[in-house]
Amino acid sequence: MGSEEHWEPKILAFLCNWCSYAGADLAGTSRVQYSPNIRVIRVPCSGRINPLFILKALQGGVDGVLVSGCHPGDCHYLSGNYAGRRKSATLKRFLEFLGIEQGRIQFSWVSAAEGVKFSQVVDEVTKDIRRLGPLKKFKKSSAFGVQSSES
Amino acid sequence: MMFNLDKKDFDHFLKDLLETHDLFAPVQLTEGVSVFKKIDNPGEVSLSQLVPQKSAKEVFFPQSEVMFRYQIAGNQGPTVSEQKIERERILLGARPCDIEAISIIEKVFTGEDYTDVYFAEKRKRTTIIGLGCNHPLSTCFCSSTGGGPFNRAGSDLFFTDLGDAYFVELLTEKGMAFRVNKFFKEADSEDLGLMKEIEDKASQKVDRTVPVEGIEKRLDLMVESPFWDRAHEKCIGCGVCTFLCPTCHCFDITDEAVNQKGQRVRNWDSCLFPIYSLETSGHNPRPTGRERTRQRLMHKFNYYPKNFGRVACVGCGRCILYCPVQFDIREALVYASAKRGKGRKGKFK
Amino acid sequence: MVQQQLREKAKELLSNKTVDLIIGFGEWTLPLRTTPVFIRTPEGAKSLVWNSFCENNLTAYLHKFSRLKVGLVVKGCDARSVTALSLEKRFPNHPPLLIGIPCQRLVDRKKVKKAVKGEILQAVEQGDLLLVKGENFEVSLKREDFLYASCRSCAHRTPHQAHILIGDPVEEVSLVDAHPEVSKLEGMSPEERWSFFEKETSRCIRCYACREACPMCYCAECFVDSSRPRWIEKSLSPSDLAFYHIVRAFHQTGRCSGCGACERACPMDIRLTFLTQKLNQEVKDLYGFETGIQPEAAPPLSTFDPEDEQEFIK
Amino acid sequence: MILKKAEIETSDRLLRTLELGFKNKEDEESFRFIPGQFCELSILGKGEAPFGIASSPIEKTALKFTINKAGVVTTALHQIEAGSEIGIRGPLGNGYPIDFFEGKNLLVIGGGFAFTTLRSLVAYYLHPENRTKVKQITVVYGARMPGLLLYKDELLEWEKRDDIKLVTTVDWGDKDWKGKVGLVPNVLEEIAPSSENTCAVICGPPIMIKFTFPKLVALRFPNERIFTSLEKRMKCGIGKCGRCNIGHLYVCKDGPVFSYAQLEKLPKDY
Repeated sequence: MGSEEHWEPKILAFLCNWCSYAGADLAGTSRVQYSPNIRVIRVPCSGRINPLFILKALQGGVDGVLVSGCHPGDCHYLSGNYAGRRKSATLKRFLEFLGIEQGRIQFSWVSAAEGVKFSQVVDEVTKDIRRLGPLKKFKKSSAFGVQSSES
Repeated sequence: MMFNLDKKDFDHFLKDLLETHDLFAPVQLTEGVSVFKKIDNPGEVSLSQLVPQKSAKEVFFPQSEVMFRYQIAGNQGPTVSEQKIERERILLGARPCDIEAISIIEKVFTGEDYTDVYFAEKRKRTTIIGLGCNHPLSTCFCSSTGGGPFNRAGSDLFFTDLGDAYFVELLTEKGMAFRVNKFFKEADSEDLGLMKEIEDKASQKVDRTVPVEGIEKRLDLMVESPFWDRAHEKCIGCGVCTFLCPTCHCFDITDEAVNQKGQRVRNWDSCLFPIYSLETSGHNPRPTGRERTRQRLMHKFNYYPKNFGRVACVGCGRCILYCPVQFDIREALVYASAKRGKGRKGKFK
Repeated sequence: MVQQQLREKAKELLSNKTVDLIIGFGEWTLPLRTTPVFIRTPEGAKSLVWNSFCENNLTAYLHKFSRLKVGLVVKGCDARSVTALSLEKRFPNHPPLLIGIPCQRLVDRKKVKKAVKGEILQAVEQGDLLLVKGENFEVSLKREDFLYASCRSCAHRTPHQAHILIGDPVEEVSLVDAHPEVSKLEGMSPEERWSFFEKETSRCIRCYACREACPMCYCAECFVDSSRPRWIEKSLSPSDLAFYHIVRAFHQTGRCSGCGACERACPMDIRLTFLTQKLNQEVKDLYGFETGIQPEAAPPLSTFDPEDEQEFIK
Repeated sequence: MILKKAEIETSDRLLRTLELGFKNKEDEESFRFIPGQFCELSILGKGEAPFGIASSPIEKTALKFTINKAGVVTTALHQIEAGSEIGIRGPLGNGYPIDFFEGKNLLVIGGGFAFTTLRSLVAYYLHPENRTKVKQITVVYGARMPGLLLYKDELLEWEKRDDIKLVTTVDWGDKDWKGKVGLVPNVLEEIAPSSENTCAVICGPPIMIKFTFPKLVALRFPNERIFTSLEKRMKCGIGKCGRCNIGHLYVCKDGPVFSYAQLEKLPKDY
């Protein structure tokens, strides 16, 4: 976290086990460099993403979220990424409508062979979020979060 | 002791109070919605809504209240900090029903065996300025529950709106502390007469026919009555009535923590929520709306009276006004009475 | 007229035991309101009413009475909720018998209260007018000026799915193109939109009236009540309040009939329908879906099309 | 308090007995309780929950609690290691009416992990100092499976003694099981203990309590001599927060021990 001046974006990435996580692995083994701002959570499928995960992450202190899964047609579970795509599209539009800036939540298709694309996606997302600055809306104001309702 | 406070001086009066006290009063959040809140400047005070959604209980028993905070550093035990009340407090503009309700909650929170320090401390440090109700609503039935629109019980000072001024009565020792106040002028007999007139008129308006007397005994016989099978039907199980009720005082205690820091918080809870009585094993002693509705009404009109000798309802009418499906507590009482051949003839929808 | 027909029909259905219970609207103690009534006998049918104050979505009660054969009085929006619930297989045993009434759009009681000074003691409809009486006043208001926002933007007022239709179908048009608050917000900056949203939700007291009033909120355990995982805390921090309202609304995606029961139930007058209406609009834009219109179409988030829009995905 | 020792009790690993020692000597000396009382144990960040005291007042060395792993707090109590600090509030509640039991026979009926405070009660009376306070002690204790019985070592000891009659029963036995097989209420009917000058004490799951009452009534136990310790969802433990009430009584403050005579007059909210 650090102070405002030394702020570095903190980005949570949900990567599907079969494609994007393997893509990230490939980026690593191929020694492709990318921004160190992401923290990865491996999920079975991009269709597994519950919108609550994304909201909880934003509330808990990340500045942006990336969800990445298999390309259309490549889903290990045949259609998980298609189902996820609808949830993602509606959630993204809804949060933007509420005023969460465009770019805070991003989505990508990265296959197991696309180590380079993975690094590019991460760099782009990091750049976008760096431009947006720290997320202030919605984030819990402190570790305590709660103020007494009387004051 | 009786005084007159010119409304032109009202803001200055408040400003002076703010110098020395934390002041709590009704504040309008949006048109038609107000709550009791701590105020920073006199302009925030809004006395126009007779029954603000949230009652004055919030001043003594906030919806969310931090009981203590803690921090764990290294291997040392946690350091725990509690919140202290720094300044004396004033509750301004509470209506007689809300003030009555505070004494009802007080009986529970400062019982014989255990005292709730959070409530008790705030109660001790608060001076209550009551405000009479010149225009009671049709949903008000305080006169049926032992109060009235000008019931002064519990108030340290009591204000009556005379139009251009407030008629001020100092009623208790805490109230007498205000006898030297540069904005208070000696009240004359004309003021007194006007106040009496307003009081009489308002008192006549309030519904006295809600059959509260003897309800405890009648409900004793109704524990397994088929009435409950019907009464709960339209209740959707939200917490509006219990949260807005000035006498409901149930709460939940939870810990909120992030890493090494955290706090224990208590939040209002409602007996109408299934989760309220749900045990970890999955067993729920009050599994359906029937038991939960019974709990709500019985607590007010049977259980509480058994323990403390009066009903836990002050007739403010909030639960009637704000219920999404118009569950009318008055009619429930009428029904409970009519079945035994007394009071108004009841049918319950 | 409609009211009389409704009573007769209800009486008949109860007499010949087509249904065990009729859930409809009745007069009760407050002006500008009706209350849900539960009628089990043919004689009881005479307490049914129909007017512009029949604001509850009675579909919400079907979960409670799933063991009975229920006759349900529905408006267009309520009927669409029933369709949405059928798609989610909520009525395996007794699908409700729908007694539909084409809706004249409902009167927003809060709006009426704000228009007069003093307490309203009586309110009656007379044609296009609303006669409102208090202790010291009596005014007649134009009904059309006091309609619910969700009703103004409603185009499907006739419950076509109803088994019995009382009254004549009305035309399928809305008074305004879009929900007024959605349009208003779309013209704002993200900062303004967030502060509008946060200001509204900051009044929330977590009574969950919006959730309970909604027929689509029937989860056995709501995410707010879950202790493992604990998604949000139970206190009133602004962030948690926003969280609750985002998720409550988003869970309605492709399921909300736009009845507005959530907003009406709120004791703190929080604007809520703009959230679900926005989602309805999105689902229509993206997937051509409107809740409860096509009885066979799968809910949009339970299905997909390989050609779905994906420009937003890198 | 400090966790001194913890042991898993049952084969499903869901029950763990904690032995707690006081941090301050003064607290240890001022802490006095009777069997049947409970405490609120708390782990910062997780919360607080009520547990019956499983040790008996005569065991001066440590306070014991047996914890069923079910929710957030109990899971945390299963995870903490020896030496950790735990918050405690108590003793709370009324406890068993030991004055009333004086000079009578005692029939103790327990089911599952609710046996904790009953163990406290029995251990209290088996102590040489107290053994003369009651006459015959009969214990009927049931669990779903042999592996789920609590305090197995102690049960063995009790079996050896001749001043206590122990009947254990399980729903499903295994090849080594020598006790009875069947539900507690049925076993009770079978062994038909005499109600003469006897107090019955029941603690177990709500369903067991519900079915045991009529059996005891059939055995001619008067309602005033049937006692049960109830469990309800609790928060404050001191009669403020609501929720645990049964009629006008609060399980935390006026209970957890009630006589059947008392309960009969109240709504069946348990």
